[in-house]
Amino acid sequence: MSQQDRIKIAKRISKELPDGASINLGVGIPTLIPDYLGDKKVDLHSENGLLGMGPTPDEENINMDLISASKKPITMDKGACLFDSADSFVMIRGGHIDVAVMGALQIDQYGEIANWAIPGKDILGVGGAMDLVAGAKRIIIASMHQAKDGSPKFVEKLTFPTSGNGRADLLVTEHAVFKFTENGAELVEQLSDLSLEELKDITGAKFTY
Amino acid sequence: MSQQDRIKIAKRISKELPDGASINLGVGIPTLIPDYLGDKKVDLHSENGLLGMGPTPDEENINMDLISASKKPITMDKGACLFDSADSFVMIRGGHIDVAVMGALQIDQYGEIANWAIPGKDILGVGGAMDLVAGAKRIIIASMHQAKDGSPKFVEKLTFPTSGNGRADLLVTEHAVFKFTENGAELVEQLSDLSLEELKDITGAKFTY
Amino acid sequence: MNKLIDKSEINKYIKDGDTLLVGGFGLSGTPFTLIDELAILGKKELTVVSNNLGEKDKGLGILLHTGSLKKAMGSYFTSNRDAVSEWSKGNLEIELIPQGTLAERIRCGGAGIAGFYTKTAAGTKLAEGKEEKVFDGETYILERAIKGDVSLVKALKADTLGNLIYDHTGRNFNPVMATAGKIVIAEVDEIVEVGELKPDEITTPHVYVDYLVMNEYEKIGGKYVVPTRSN
Amino acid sequence: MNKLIDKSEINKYIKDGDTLLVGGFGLSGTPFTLIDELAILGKKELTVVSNNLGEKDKGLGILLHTGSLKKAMGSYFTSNRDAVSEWSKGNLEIELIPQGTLAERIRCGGAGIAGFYTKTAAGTKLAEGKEEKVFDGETYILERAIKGDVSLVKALKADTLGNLIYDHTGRNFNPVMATAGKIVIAEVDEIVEVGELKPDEITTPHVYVDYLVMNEYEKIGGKYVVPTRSN
Repeated sequence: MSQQDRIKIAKRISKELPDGASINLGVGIPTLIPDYLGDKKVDLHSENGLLGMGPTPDEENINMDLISASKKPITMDKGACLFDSADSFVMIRGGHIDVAVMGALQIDQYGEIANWAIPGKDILGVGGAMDLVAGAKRIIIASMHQAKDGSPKFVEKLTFPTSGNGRADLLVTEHAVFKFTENGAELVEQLSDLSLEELKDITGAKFTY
Repeated sequence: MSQQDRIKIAKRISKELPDGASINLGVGIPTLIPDYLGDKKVDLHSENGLLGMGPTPDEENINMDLISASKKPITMDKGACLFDSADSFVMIRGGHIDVAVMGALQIDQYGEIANWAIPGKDILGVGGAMDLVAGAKRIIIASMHQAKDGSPKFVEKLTFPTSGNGRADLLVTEHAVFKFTENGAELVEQLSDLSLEELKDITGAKFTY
Repeated sequence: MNKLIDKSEINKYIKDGDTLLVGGFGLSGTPFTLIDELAILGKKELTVVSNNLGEKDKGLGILLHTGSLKKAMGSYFTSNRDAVSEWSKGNLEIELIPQGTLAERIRCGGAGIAGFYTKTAAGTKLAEGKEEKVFDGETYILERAIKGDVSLVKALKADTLGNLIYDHTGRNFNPVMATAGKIVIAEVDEIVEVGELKPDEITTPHVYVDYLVMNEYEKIGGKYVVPTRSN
Repeated sequence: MNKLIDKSEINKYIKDGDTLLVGGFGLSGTPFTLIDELAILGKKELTVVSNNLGEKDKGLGILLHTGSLKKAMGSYFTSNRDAVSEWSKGNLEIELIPQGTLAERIRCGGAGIAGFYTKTAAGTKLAEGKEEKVFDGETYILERAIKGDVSLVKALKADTLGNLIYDHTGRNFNPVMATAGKIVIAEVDEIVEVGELKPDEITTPHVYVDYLVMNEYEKIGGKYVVPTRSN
């Protein structure tokens, strides 16, 4: 999982984010996205109670009561607003976040997402993942194409526990972009020099192209 | 229904209100109470989004966006706070208002209240009455002892539509104070020169004494 | 991204038969200019969700004269005798809802919550036909979320992004309504630059607000006064 | 009416076996002084409702070393490996709750609402055993209110009445928890005179707050630093 691949994914997703959109970025690859937005102004939402998250502060301006959902010190953009956790999830669950970008452990060919628990391992953390899956207007999955052991993460049917009934709209890996419709997955764009056959070989899901 | 009787009721109820309590006052007799609190400082709650309602402003300080639930211009006490209607009813329904003082069309001998609708008449207004009946920690009914036609308002069983499953804790009329326990109504104090028999004659409810 | 539109543009966003969530308690926190425009546009068959229908000839009360309303959902209609009279004549459906239940149903509509169990009104005529469930020995009734096609709210100030603050108790139902409409139009007295409203004081975050319309009423002696019509 | 008490007095209000609602997200907005006092008092069999159990040896994390906890209800425990290890050893029950559901369940606890229907977690392992209901073709699950015996919250400032304001995202779960405890104790950095907090900026109205305790941690370089113990 090279940093170059991670950046490729972040850059590609940043093209999907409309100017002025409210965005929730999950941990991992999604956190790289703000560096590639160029002139676009988006409003970053943080589950712990902020819309309008700005960049990391200088050391002397750190306030550990102004942090991101990843518990890192942050700043506020102009026009930012603060609220409590209940109101923060009114925004998420009520469909007021335009795009949620999140990682996944698995995603199936209909866009069903598994991103919180691995079978056989302790299940002790879920955070806001299920709320975002249930509520965000549009869900983009940022993920490496394969797991560390080389097995496909983009599968025909989830074997990991589902994150809910919400479905992803788009999947971006280092090799390709897939979009999800009622009919299943569709290859939108290839992002590496893999042939179509090679791409199919490392993908568990069926997709049209 | 003399003003003197109304004031007598308001005065008697004001003795029931502890210093520092949060109080919601309904329309009618309860609105007279603030004049008889003496040195006591209570926090008056207004359903439309204020805790810490102060007295009526001078003409030049009226703001019709700072009004009571009766839609009259008001002021704010020191320490007052503003909130929206949903949060206002979190406070009411969640049991955070110490005392609600309200009028009643009827009240039965177990403290069940009818204060929003008259049988056979149009039912087009309820306001916050049912929320208060359901949620206030303590409910005091301020009422004339009899209806205008001389019929008892304090009855064995309601004939008017109930305001809910909540029960009054105290009833204060121009003639008497009754408290409600699991066993029914108990005469606590007489406030007029009626004999006990005369009081019973104009009361529909059974009560102990 | 400036959300300011001319009041006449609301014609594009409101259709006959829509459900409108309209802020205000009595006349306080009422979007008068937007309501006037609704009357001018002659929209029909509207369902209006609002605590009350303004007062006689004021605020939402004027829509009773233009035959715009099919149904009203709110907590208190008896303070406008036109509402009572239209209802008696069969011209207006009314759904009476306890005030706290009304506020919470709208909040749920904006919060992705389909329904909730409340003690309020359990055992009363207003609970008839509603599902009951006992929790810890007490009876609760199921109340369902209310959503609107369009919300018309009234704020004191907006910034150009659409963040809103309210004027004292003019806040009332406006913040919850701003979360629960597919389209949200806020009438405001003033629009300030982004950054002038502090992150802590913003009551309605701008994600909820689609359009801003200037209030044309002037506040004199603490009351909004009908503008001299220029059109 | 001054609500200020010495931290040691919380001993009177918290019993073994109590359910405590404790504010904070990560370590932000955490009532450190009250948690330290809980550890000193040696309370047992507590159920703690909090987004997470602090971090290793910090915040609620210290209660894992004092054997104070029977159960934790929250959304994220994996960031404190002591929590994971105590759970593996069977010393700690954990109820995992999606973050938004956690916040809303607590809000309902304070709001007189017994339960609500949410889409979140429907169809997942976390919905097992929960009642389902279909609204408009979508499946929702019934989530029940959470109430506490005692809420321990952290605010930036209080006035002497007990009105509270919070420090940026240190707000998080604190305002809802302040509504949902039978007894509510707020740890604050500063207490100001009544009138210094403006009616519009007060986040938690004083009716929710029973007692105030001074925070003994000093904020240095933006982080709260453990006080040099005088006792």
